[in-house]
Amino acid sequence: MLEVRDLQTGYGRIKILDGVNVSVAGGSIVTVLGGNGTGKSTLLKALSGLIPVWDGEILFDGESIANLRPDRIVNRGLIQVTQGKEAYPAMTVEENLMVGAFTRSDKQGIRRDLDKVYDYFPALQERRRQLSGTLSGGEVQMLVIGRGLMANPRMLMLDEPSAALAPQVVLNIFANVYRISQSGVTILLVEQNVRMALLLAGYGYIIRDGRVLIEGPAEELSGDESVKLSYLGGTVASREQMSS
Amino acid sequence: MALLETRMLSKSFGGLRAIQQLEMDVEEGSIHGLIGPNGSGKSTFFNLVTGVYKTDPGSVVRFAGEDITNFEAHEIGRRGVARTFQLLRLFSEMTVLQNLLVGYHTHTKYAAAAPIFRPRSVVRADQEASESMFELLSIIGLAEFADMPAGELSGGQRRLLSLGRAMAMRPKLLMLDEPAAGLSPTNVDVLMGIVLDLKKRYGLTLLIVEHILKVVMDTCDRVTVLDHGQKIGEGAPHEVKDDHAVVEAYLGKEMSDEEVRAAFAKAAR
Amino acid sequence: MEALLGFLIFGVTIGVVYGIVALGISLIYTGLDIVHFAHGEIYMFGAFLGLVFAHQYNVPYWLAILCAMIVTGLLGIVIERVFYRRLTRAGGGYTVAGMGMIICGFGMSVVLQNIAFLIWGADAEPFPVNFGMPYQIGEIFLPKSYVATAVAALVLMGGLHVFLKKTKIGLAVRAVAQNKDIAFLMGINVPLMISLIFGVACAIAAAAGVLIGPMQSVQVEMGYLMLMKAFAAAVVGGFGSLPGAILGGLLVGIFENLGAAYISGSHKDIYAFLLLILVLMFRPQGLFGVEAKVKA
Amino acid sequence: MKMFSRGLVSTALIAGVLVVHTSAVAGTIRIGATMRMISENGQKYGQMVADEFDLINKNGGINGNTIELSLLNDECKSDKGVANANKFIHEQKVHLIIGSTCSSVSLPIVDVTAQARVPQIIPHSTNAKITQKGSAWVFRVPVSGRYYAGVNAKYTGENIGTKIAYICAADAASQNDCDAMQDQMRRQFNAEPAYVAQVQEKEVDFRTHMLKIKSANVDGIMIAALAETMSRALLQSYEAGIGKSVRRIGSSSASNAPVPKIAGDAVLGVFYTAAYAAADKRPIAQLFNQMVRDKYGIHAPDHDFSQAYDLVRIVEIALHRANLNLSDGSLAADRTAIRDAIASVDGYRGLASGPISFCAAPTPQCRDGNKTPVLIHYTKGGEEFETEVLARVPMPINFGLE
Repeated sequence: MLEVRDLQTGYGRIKILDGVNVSVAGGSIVTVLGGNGTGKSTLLKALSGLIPVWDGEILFDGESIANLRPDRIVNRGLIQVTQGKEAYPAMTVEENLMVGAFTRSDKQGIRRDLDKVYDYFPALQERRRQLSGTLSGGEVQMLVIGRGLMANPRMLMLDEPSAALAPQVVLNIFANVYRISQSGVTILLVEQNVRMALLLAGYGYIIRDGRVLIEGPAEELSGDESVKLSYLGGTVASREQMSS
Repeated sequence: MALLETRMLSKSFGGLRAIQQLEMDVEEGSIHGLIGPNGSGKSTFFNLVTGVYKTDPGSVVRFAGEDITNFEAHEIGRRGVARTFQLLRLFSEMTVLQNLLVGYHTHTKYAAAAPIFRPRSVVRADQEASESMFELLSIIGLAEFADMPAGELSGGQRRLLSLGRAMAMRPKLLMLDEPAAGLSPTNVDVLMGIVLDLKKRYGLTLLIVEHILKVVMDTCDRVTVLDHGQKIGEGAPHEVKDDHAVVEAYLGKEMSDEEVRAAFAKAAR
Repeated sequence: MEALLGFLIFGVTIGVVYGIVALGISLIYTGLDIVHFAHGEIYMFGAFLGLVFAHQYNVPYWLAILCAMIVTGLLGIVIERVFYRRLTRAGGGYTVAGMGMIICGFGMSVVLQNIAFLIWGADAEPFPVNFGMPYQIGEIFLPKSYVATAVAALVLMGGLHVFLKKTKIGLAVRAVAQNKDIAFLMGINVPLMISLIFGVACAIAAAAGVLIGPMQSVQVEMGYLMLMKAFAAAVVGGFGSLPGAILGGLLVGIFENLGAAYISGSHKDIYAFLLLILVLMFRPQGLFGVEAKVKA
Repeated sequence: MKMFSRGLVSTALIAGVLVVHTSAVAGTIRIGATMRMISENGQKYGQMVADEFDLINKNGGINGNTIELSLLNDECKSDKGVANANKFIHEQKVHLIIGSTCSSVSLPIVDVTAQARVPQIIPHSTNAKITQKGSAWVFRVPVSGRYYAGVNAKYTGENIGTKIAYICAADAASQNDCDAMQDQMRRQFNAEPAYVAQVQEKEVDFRTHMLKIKSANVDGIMIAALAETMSRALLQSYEAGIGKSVRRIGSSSASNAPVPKIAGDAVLGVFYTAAYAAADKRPIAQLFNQMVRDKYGIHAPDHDFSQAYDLVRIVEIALHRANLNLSDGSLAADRTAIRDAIASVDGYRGLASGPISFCAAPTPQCRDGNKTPVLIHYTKGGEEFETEVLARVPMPINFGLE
């Protein structure tokens, strides 16, 4: 569904990604792992059209979307869910969700998806009239995922949904991501939380210094000693791992 | 004896109560960890102690027995409190040595006009400064890069430099804001080794905010856990680790891979 | 007592006008991340255009306001597309590009003033509108033009509120104002929205110009003082906050009239800034502003 | 039609005072004029001055010599005016400086011309201090402010009352008018101001003041401000509910056309003193009005125009009389000759309401040429405004100099 070939990009004159290849099959969950500053978020920005692609190709459904304007990419059903801190704090929960549905005009469909989001995240329904700035970290993360769903995506790209959240909340959010994928939405998950991401995803990439270092099925990667050694980070669900 | 004490420390932003009546003692010569989920008030605590934010009425911050509540940041710095930043905030155009000297000169007392006239005392002070800065550079392993612009250092080296710059202020209390974030485990070990070395050599007291629990558990003598601006647990690392409230709010229950997978499957049904 | 009421009425009528200009400044600030120093001239252009419609084409006053709003709004969009967009692309805020933005605003102000001078000359033009006899409540005279100004300003604010809060485009505008990248990721055509924001801000400034025309006549240099007051209003209310802009305008208007009445009328314009300093001393983020550095 | 009427005016004015002088070698008389030419009126009356000198050249010049006029805009800013004067004196080596329109500009130029020993003749500045500096090189065609205030105060105190509120704008001319009026009210009627408001030069909102003035129950309001500011104040005085029974007194700029245009009906009954009234019934005045209306599209010329016109005529007379060499070496001598010639103009009768006379001594008595203010009030507002002359008041030569 998504093919990234030899992607090169960066900010200003500084090159961040130096030839990244990633492939995501329709209906699957794929994770991209790496520590801080390895280029994970840059990859998502390039895919969403927020920064220009210097070289290489991005194909979505076989068509090139490299250097398209972000709103055009959204219109094709490729939606990025930003990090939790990037909700609109001065808007209510429901207004945030409605921004997600901006490109749509099917009132009934929007209504139905709104109910669906509230079904995934009941906490949001309780707080639908609250300003999103008053939500807890976990709730805001749920909100931005819900906002992505409101765009009726065919593929969701999530940027570190576990960042800085308590393990209990991470579990809840990952479970919901699994549920979303089961409903037919393809998922690209960018994470630092290696253990949880590999438990959720079917296939994983590990990037470092702007290149893919290792890739493979999630089961294989979680068994890989070098992965365990070098790329831990983020909050940890298991204290065994923490002290290992 | 407690080097840093807070009593009834509170801070709100509009309606948001970032720190609520926090009472905390950092013992002199200890390594004190401060942990908690994001938004629990750790950074606010740092900013209150270092004078970046003004506290709410009723709060008291004491350093080495002196009430320093709401002192200006530079006065607090002069008394011996230094910190590092999550975002390093180095002067990237300056050389490594110059970065350290900036920290050092905030500590020295001679008048601003003096460097222009350069009396002998100043020249001597400058020599001393360079010498002690080189000593510091060699401890943090950056001596060979002294004349390189800070912007050209690698990520790990920059973090070391930010540590060195804080040390250049000759602090009694060094506050580290997520020193290990984004470092590989090997580099974390190197960094913490240097921190412990510095502590021993200069008789530091350390206050560390860190997300990577291993760091906290391995190095700290005492840990305070914050949640929503309140202290929910405090004690030796192993005590905190088993504290029920801390587990609920922050650490989470232990789960095996199978249990996690089962939780996913249950959600999808 | 009657006098006090009179001062309050004056304060409110001028205050609502400060408020709607401040509203535009705030809107541009939130939407484009620039402090628009040429907004006083936009307001002046609006006033002249209103005069042209009302007196050259004999359009009824209310319609003249609307026409001036539309034309000025379009003018604003052209300015934004042709000049400001190139600069915002380079980044704003406290960068060199941000400085460039500010200078560009000043430059635009000079350019617009000179264009207006070439078209309409330096003389003040009267903007007579016959509203009929003033209302009289006891000893207080309340000219209908004041009531009209207040009503029009309220309608504008209400309209803007409904537009921003109840319409889909309004939601998109707010999204763009709060975070452009995310708005883009939600499929919103951000450049279009920015043009719209700028156009709307210019249109309401034009309305303010036409509303104040009958009170103060219309002149090429009228923008400067209004800009200063509107800035004061925007900052008092909390820069970037829309309800704050309105409230700030009212406060500035009332405060300066009461100051002129009970302290000294000689240097009325300093009261706006006195208020500004007072507010900033006790509430640096302005009355409705959000504290900039909320990070727990 | 245009040419005819203009020619007629010129002839009417020059007749009787023309003194033929045998000229030396044909040369160029250089004149520099710096004036406020920012408003529409200002530009037009600058144009008129240029046109009038052109016409003199076309009619044969001055004793065979041609006048070369250099006309600069000082925007009523003293720094620009002084720069213009220095340019005239040192670069262009002019024989005579005309200017400026604004007292604040004329005043510093007086020092410049006194030092450089260049004659300066002022078309429109009323500040009494201009001629009190004691410069032997300065002449004033308009009526000095010291006379205006006296006439205004006399009329006000005798016909309206002594309880007067003042709104004084911060520009120099208005400040001056305001102070002088208050001073005269004290001297003549022992009356203190009932209310004084200092406002900014371009104040737009006077309503608070008006409300306070209203509650002070005054007999009259003096509004001393530049034309546009004054018009707004007039309008807002009615908005605040101050009735017609309270008379509005204008400062010198009340004569400027924007006042009735902007203020509309609010200008009715406003009275002021000036050097010239368009309502003047004399044939000269009627012809002049006609000429300005036809040629410059000004509905009724104010005294800016009349004084500029009188100035050109006086300069013409003086230049005819002066014995000019006009060679490179004679610049200083020619300047002195022109000064002495202007000082010898006595009993000139033109558009001004009374005769204009100068004399040699460097005193206000000698150099404030026109001593006859005219008291005028508006009888109709708008673009097609109308005025009526209330009185012509010749003043004693020493008035206001104690």
